[in-house]
Amino acid sequence: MTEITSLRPLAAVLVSAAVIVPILLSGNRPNLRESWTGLAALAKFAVVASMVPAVLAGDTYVTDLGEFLPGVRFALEADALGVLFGLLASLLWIITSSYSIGYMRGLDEHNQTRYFAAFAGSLSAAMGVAFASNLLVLFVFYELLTVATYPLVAHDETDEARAAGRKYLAYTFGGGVAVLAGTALVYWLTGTVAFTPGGIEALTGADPLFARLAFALLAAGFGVKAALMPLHSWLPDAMVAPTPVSALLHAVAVVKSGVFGIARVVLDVFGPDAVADLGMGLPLAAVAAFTLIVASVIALRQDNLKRRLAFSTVSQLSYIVLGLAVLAPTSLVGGLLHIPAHAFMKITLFFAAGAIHVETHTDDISDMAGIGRRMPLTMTAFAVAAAGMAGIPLVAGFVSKYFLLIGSVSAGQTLFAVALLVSGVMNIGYFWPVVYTAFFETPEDSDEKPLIEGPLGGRFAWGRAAVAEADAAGGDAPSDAVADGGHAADGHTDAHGHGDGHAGGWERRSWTGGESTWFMLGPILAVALGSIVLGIVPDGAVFLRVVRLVVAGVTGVTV
Amino acid sequence: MIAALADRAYFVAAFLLLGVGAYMLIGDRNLVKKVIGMNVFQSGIFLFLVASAFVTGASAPLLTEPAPYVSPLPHVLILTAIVVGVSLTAVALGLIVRIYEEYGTLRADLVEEVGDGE
Amino acid sequence: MTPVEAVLLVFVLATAVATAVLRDVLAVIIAFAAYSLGIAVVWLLLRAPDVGLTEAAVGAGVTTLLFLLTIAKTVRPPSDELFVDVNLPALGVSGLLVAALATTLTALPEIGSSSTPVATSRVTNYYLDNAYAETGVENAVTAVLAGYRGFDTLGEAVVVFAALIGLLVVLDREVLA
Amino acid sequence: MSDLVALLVVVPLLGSLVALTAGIVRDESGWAVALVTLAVQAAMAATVAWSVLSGEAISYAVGGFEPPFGIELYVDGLSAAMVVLVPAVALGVLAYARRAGPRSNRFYATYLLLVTGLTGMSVTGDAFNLYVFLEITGLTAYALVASGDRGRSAVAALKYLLVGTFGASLYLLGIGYAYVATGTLNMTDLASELAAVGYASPLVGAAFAFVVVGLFVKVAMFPLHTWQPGAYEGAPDAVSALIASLVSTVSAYALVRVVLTVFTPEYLAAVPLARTLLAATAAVSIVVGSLLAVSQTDIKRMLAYSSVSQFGLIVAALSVTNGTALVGLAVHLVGHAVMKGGLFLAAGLVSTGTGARSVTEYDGLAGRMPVAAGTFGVLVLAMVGVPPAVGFLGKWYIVLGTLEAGAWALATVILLSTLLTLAYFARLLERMYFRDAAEAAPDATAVADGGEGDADGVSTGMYAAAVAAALLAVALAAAVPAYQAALGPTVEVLLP
Repeated sequence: MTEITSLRPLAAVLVSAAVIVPILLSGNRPNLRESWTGLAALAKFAVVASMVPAVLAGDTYVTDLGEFLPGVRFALEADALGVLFGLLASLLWIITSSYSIGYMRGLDEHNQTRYFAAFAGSLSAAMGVAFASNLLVLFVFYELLTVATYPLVAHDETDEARAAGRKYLAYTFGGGVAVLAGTALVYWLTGTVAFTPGGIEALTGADPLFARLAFALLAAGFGVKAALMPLHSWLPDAMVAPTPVSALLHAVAVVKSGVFGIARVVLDVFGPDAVADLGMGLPLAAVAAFTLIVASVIALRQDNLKRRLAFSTVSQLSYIVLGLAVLAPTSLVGGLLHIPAHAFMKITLFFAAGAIHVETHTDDISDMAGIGRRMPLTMTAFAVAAAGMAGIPLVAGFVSKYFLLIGSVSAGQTLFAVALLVSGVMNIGYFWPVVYTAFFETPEDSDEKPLIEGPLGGRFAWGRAAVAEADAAGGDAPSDAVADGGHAADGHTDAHGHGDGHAGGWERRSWTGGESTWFMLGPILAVALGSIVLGIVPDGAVFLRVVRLVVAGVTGVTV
Repeated sequence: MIAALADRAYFVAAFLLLGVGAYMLIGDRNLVKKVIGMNVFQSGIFLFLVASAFVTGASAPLLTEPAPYVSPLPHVLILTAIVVGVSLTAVALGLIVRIYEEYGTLRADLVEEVGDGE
Repeated sequence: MTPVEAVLLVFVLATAVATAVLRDVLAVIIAFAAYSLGIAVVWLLLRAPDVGLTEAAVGAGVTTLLFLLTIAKTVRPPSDELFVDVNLPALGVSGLLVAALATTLTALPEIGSSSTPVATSRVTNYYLDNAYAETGVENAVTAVLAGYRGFDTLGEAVVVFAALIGLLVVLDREVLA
Repeated sequence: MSDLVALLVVVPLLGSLVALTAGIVRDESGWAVALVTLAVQAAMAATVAWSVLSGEAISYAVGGFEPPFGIELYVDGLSAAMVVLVPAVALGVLAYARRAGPRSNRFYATYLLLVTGLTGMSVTGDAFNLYVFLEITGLTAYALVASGDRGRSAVAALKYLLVGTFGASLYLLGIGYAYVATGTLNMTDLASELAAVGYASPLVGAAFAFVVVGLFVKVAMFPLHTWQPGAYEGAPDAVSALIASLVSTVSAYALVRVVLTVFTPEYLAAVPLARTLLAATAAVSIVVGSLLAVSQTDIKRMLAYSSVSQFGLIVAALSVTNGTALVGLAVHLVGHAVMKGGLFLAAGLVSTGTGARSVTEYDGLAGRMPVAAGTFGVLVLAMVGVPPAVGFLGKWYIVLGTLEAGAWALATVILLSTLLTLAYFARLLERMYFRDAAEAAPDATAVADGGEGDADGVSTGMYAAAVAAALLAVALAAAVPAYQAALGPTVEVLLP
């Protein structure tokens, strides 16, 4: 294992920060502005991907920017764990960028410039979290991530959004304070905060009381963003954000930065052995198990689709934390692998929910009867991802949960294995009704429901796109698409007849609508496909190899 | 105890002056009297310091007089402090004149009320 | 403690209390002028002639004049009552201050003792021994003022200067231009 | 070389005289005089600071009279920061004041005298000399507050004068006690003499109490802060920025200097009550200052209470007396000066550009004045302690210092102060960016920057000063490691 001095980790962080200014300056020219986003996304992914081969070979890339504090370098380091997160976030950003464009234009959202700028900033911060070489640098980017995502949460500028923004800031900065306190304790105990695979040695000799306190503070602080109960309540509220934000940030970048922080703490600050010695693994696992069960129960009761997905996120994140907290090598693999697995699946679900919102302005599950006929591809993708969430084989979720289960059982933590299984059942419990409502309820029931009165141009546009997509997929969609196209044509006049608020939206989208929907449907299918690839050939995708490398590096055990 | 008081009568007087000055500074509603209180307070400190320099039977620190002398340093400090005090008083009174021009009163409580209501 | 000193201190304290309790501002200013004169005499008794002269000129003279000018420019609130109402919170605060000060009383050296730290300090003795030799000024106070602590005196001049232009700023006047 | 130290004080004094007399020849010539004077002073300050930070502390006997008989000027790593900070901030505010005013020559003469006083406080090594400069600073600050043309400026100034003089007088009384106990006034001489007298002596205790409480008034610690909100609110914007940035800062420096150099850490170790006085006041100020800030509707008053809270952090760092906390103290002292000064400048920009002075009037500011709102936003986040801004680093060292000292309660309060700060600043962010102004167009896609000249009376210089403060608030963080290293010898002297 060698350290390669390189500017690549820095470039990965800065590339999206660098486009913020061009984005702000080209606010009046949307196409140019979105090109910047796309360019940055591709460049970022390219940079991260370029580091993968060497990282898989056991090397790390390091950018050292000089001394930050005595004994603490301000350095970025792309090691295996960092690349896992970085690769995931940058890959999904490309897809989300495309989706964002469709979504934001589809809804004719206000202040899109700020949105794209903040989005780019968030990605920079997330990449910084991934490549931070020590706790303090991690903290820096962790806080910047909070700042960068706040405008996205409060984007709507409604009372609800502002309240959610306030809550978001209060929770995450509160978590930041705990992280800072924990970091300060670690620094005070050991004189260093650098990540060391297997843990900082000096911590094992430190006063166990303070070491426990430091661990608790760090776990709680990162636990806020990881939405561990009872620190989770910002997450469902944050769902007022535009859907791409919910999808990438509140299913991937932000919440996973919390999980990632916990992973760093467990693996590279304390080390699994020290965590076990301090007796901190069990309480953390217990919190995670509690969260994953209770969040599942709450999810069952949510009618708003995005809120249901949010509680699902709360629950699924705890799978990862549980995997980390059980400390057995297999469970570590399961937990870490669940980071990309959950990301792909949950982003699919959110994309689908967002597409429904844009197309039909429908947010509640009870209003979605028969929506599968209107949006078959979207809802098929949704069903696939939902199945994966529940741990059904051939989708990504199965593999990670398999490792988690094996790990829990082999570590003798049968109770946690049971919790995992129960939660898996409940996953089916809260996703199946959505799928059922979408596909198996008759559309006649919902004739009077808002989705019929919704903006119709979107459906028209969807029809066109669906044909294109369906051709590629070779499925049985064409007949549906044609039928929908017909409806759309009828609805067109209808909308004009009503002359309500949606009519304006229709007019505007009639000429960008096709593009808009293509921008959304493509990403949905891509991420759904990703979920399946991860489920069928986990070894083929790079993530499992990276995860194995991480765990082998930390524990010395090859899983 | 009485002897201790008598031996330190100047200090006792200084403390009482500080008390009187502080009372006026804090408690009086008339702005001019507050400034007078400030002066009394400061002269209490002056008394404290000059008294500390005093030596029974000693001469003023004019080196033409016979030794011993009282310590010259506190006198120097007080000379400076007196001038500082007068300067502060002058500025304070200037402010008071302006406040009167604006508000037509010298009552601290009324001025504050008007000030907040603006 | 001579009877003269005792009477003088009582006079000073009485005039100070008078400034505090009298309601009529002009009466207060007169009481304050009397107070300043009393203090000036105290300085003389304490062998501080320079301070006494300054006090008489500045305290009793300039300051009183400033106060009189102020009430001439503003108002002398008419009043039927002789005394002000007692402000209990302020009385409490100043009472606490005096009480706190009183706790240090016995630790303070006796007045007039020749063995106090002030009298015996090397700084004091250095001035008394070397001031004339080093500065050629016979008044040790002047020597220290202008020589050893000349920087303070510079500061003092700055304070006066600051007060003058401060007054210009405060009263929004241009005197020089 | 060392004559430069005395010149640091003399140059702005001469500049002040020139500014006043230049007024006879030509109106409104004071600004140029102040610019030249401060530029010269800043250059000299940089030279002095460089020599101190790269070498050793400078001790200078004024007039050749050796301390403790004469007055000593003393510049170590801590005062070096103040020496540079004072002219630097004064220059920045000057850029702002050119358009914003006041413009009279007497104003700039007073301005330079304030700089004289602050510089004097920063370099003096004599306890009574500190009093003299404290009063120069105070007197000029009172006058500057009153230079606002509103009636309440005069009221605020008089209140400031009365309370400020009370504080300075208490300081003098404390020094009087110390003098009565020891017979000397030089700071380092006092330290050894006080130790010889014995820390248990009531005289030493009284000296400590009065000196510290007197300076608490000047620093504006709760509950002695009462002069501050009115003074900051009543003063013209440029003056608020200057005073908020420098006066409390240099007073806090004086407090640190007196506590560490005159009384020494041994005194705090020997008299736990003294340490408790510092720590308790700090904790109360942090919490209550924040709570009062939350309840304010006027921006400048809110910023004033924020200062009460932030200086609580400084005093908290002082109370634990270790090297780490001292570094944090110095960093936060400078960082806070830059951030708070910048915030007042930004608030001034906003009130000049839109007339908004209250929290609710900041609604939708991002659309109306994007650059001002952005500046304000960056400074607010820096103040909250978002890394890597300098506000974070100060807090980090202070927290670490309190941990080293085992002051758990204090560490907790300091950490939570982040959230308290957030409590009053987050609502501003929200109002600026996520609410529409009552009268402004709702779809303000004016994020494309059009800052300059989008409001009458807002000059480029005003923008430049505020933006520079915001940039500095972030960039200063990079200088912290070097400053920390350079502070090493100073820490060794102060905390043996």
